[in-house]
Amino acid sequence: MAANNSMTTDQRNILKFDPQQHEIALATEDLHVYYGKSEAISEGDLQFERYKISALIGPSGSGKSTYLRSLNRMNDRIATVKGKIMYRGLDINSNDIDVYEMRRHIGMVFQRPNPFAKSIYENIAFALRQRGVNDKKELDEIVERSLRQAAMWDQVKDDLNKSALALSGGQQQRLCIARAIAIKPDILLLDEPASALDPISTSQIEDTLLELKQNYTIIIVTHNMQQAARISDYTAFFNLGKVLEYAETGDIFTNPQVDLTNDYISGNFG
Amino acid sequence: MKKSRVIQLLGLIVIGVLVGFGYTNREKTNAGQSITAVGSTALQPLVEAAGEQYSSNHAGVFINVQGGGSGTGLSQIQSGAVAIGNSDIFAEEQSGIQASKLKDHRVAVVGIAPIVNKQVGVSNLTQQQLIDIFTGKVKNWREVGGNNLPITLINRAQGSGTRKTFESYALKGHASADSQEQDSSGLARSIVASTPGAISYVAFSYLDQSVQAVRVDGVRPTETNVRQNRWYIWSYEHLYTGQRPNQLTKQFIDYVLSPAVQQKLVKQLGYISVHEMQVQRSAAGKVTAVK
Amino acid sequence: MNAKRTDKIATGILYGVAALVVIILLALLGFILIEGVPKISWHFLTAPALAFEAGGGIGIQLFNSFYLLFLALLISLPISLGAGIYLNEYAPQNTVTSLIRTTIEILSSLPSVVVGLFGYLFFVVQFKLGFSILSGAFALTVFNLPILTRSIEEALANISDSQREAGYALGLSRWETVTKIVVPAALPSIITGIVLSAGRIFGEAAALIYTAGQSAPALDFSDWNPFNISSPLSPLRPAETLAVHIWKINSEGIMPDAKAVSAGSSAVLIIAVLLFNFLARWLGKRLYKHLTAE
Amino acid sequence: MDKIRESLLKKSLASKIERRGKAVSLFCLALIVGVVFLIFYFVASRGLATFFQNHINLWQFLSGTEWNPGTTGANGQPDVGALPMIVGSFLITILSALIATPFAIGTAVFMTEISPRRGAKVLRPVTELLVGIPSVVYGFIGLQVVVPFVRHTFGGSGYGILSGTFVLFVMILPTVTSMSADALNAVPRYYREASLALGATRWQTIYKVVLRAAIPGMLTAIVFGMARAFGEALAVQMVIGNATLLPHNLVSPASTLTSILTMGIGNTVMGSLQNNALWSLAMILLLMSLVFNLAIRYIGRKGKLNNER
Repeated sequence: MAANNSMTTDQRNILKFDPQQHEIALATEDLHVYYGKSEAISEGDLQFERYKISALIGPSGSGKSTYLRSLNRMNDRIATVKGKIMYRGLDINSNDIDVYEMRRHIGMVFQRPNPFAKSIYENIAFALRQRGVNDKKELDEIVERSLRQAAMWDQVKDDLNKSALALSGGQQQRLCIARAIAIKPDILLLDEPASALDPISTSQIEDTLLELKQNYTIIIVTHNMQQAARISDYTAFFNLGKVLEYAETGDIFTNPQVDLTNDYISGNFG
Repeated sequence: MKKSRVIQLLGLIVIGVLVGFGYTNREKTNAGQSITAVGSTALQPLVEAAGEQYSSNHAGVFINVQGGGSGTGLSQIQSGAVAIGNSDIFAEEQSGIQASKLKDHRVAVVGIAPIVNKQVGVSNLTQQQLIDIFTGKVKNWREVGGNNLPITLINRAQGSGTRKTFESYALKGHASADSQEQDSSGLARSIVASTPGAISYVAFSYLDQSVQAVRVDGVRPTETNVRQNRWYIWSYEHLYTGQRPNQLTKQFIDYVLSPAVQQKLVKQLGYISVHEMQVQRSAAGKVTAVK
Repeated sequence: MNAKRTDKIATGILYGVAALVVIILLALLGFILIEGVPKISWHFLTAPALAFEAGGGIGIQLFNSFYLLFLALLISLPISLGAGIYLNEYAPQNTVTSLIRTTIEILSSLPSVVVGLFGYLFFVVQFKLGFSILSGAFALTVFNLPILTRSIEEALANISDSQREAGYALGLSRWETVTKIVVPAALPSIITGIVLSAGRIFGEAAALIYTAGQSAPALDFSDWNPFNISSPLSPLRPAETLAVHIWKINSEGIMPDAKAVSAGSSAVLIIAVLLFNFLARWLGKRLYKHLTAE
Repeated sequence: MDKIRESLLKKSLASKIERRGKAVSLFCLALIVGVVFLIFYFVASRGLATFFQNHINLWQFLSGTEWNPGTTGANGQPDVGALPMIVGSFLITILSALIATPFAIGTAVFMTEISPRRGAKVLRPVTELLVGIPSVVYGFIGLQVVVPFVRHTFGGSGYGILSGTFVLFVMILPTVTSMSADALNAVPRYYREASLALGATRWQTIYKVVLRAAIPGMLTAIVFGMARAFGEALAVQMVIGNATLLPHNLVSPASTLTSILTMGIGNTVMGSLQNNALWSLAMILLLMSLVFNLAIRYIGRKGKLNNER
């Protein structure tokens, strides 16, 4: 199906939730992101349902990562973000919001595993301690629980004092997830968390995410369409800084409404 | 966080207590009992040694001696920042100093002798020859009866006491020609020792086997000759104070002038005791007999 | 053919030049050590200097050098750490920042005599601290600040941004992220920088002649109360350091063994600087290992 | 639920820490900048007094050859001609840089291009060690070795520009070498590979490609070495002879700004003309280090532009 540009750019199909039936955890309204003068996100309004996994897919450079990083304002220093990001009835993209507090509720895991150059235990306990959790027992408990949730407790329980940098890539990434959930965020943003990992580690991470979904709202950027199909409930397709389609994952992969989405998931471009 | 806070706090308290303990237990006796002497590096060893002896005799008194040069000593005493200003020269000779506001205590005499490299082959010069050499009129040792060697002048730094004395008394006030300068006796001596044809001048205490001391008009540079002013290239070492020095300062200067220092330390350091001088000399260079 | 021959000749010349430089540098080290090491003894390292007799040591000067180094680092480290953090983490990329950077570079290339004279005018005269350890420590701080700031800034810049992002994503402030994550991760190179700058401070003389003074009064090593002026810890006593001592005995020394003392002191100074260098390497490697793997 | 909402609208602990931390670090930076300005202010206030209080003509100061601030010269003004020192300082700096440059670059090329392994194992550590050797020690060696050597080989007293040059040459050699090596290492590997692949010999690659690309970095290294040489005081003072004469040959005693400065400052009285004149010398030193700095910046910027093009 030859893409007709003037046609396809007008084609959009964005899912809107009925607030009565779906609890919305996070939503963006009229969001625009600029790097200097060039606009990186021009149309990117999505709603994310609570306790679901939403996947953002699209070709590289489509703006999906930029979008994700804007959600907890990680882009503040390098980009200008305009528009509203609604969380619990508040626009968290406003100056009244305490960014640091906000990020404790909207956590993030990055593409490359980035454990601190500290012990495994400290990687998790550190941020808690900064916020006044000092009780050794409580810390032990949280560390164990987080590592269990990230499905790595059994592998590392005897090595908690070893440097995190000695772990394998997959383990490091799961440690980063454990670290992110240790502070009990509401929402977890993941930026291609498995792209640097081997298939086995990838599937372990996917299992972990499916577990976590019971307690967390998860938004994940992935370039791996099979991954999106396997784990997500909703999928958004980004292209050239715009969301073209947002729907239930099953619908998008079986019956895309927008031609470009179809092209992309059938591997015709991207 | 909390635990480390507690440890930090404890550490601070311990340090605080230690400092407080130290402060209350400091030797109170010497709290107001220290004097500072600043200035001439040539005089520094003498005052330092005297100060140490004085402190060991008078428990709780501390004499703080610092170098910096005669100019520093005089300007510091003039501004009242210190108790004693050590100087190699008369305050009157130093520009920028109002000598009338200071009180002079001459504590020692230092003789200065011309020295030449051993290959020069000269051990006696007339004063006129000396002046000719230093003003650059004579350029080869042959002209004053030595070997055929070009003359290399090694002067002391401008403003240094030794140079002022030498120019005033050995050169009769003639300024010496521009030449190498060294700001220290040790360097001047070692340069003369190692440079064929070199001539310089140092205090008697620096005379040794490595260089040839020169007689002037047949007079030997000896302490006896200085005492009688037959050797006239000498100067006083001064401790300057304000017009009204405090009690401790006065006592210390008295101590420096006492036989305990004059007979021993002054000699050990190669100075000549002021008490043994048979003449005295004013800032203007006028010599009168003592007694 | 021609090109090949040129290549051979050039390579030969380069070998020669490199060998010559190595020879010069090793001869330098060798000369100092051969001249000086035989003079070093326990007595020499601990005894006080004697003004006009042979057999003096460098005990007080050595102590002064270390104490001064300690104080100077104590003052300059927090300041340069703060400045390094600001420059690397906060400073926006604009003309003001680049102007500030230039200013710091100017400070780092100031002749140490000028720093010493400034110290004399400002700390000794203006603040009436006299020729004292404190004046010397401040002068050394001025001398050390730019070097240390730059090495800390570089160390911080070498830490990947992903570490910072990890901190931000946990809701930590930038300051917390920098001080608790980035600085510890950069610690190996920061320590290396500190120890190397310590070596430079240790050997500095020109900045100290008119600040810490040229005299080393006898110290009472049984009295560790910093408020007593004869105590080794007293910050207000004049303190000639080892480097100043070498300069002074070469110029003023009337002790008969001045040459020997000077050679011995030079050797001690070189050995200390060498030790600092090895320490820096060793500590840096050690810490790095400790951080990356147990 | 509401708790989270509220906490989002309040200033969190992290924000407070952040604000405090930022202020503290900014203060540290301001302190350093403040020190620089203070130094400039103090040195300038003393150094300019020579011209404004003592009414010395600036041109006379820069071009006069008689330095004797205590006495009055033929023109009725004190003799404060700084030319001999200025010439001495420049001569010694340029000469030592001239000698050091080929050695430093040769060694750096050897270290990075010819024998990187030996370079990393032996040369690098040795040069870096030598960067840390205190300047008094260089002075001491100069006195013991260089001065007698110069005297025996070139005649004269041994004290003079030549001895100073040798001492400074050895002193700045490690600095210039290790900075040049850094510059060479920064040349991308594919430059060399491309050149070698085109059939160039190693020397042609080094000479035509690597050295060309590294020129700005190496110039920076040389200027940096010159700045060090220009400001060096004690080592030079010990070997140059300290005569305030225009040097008429390389083995006659001469003086530099720094040597006259360190020698004289203790012998003069604060506020007097003699003292002010010395501060004027310090001011020249300060201005020169400014010039060297600007030169380094300029070279650096130009190098960047060239590489980008």
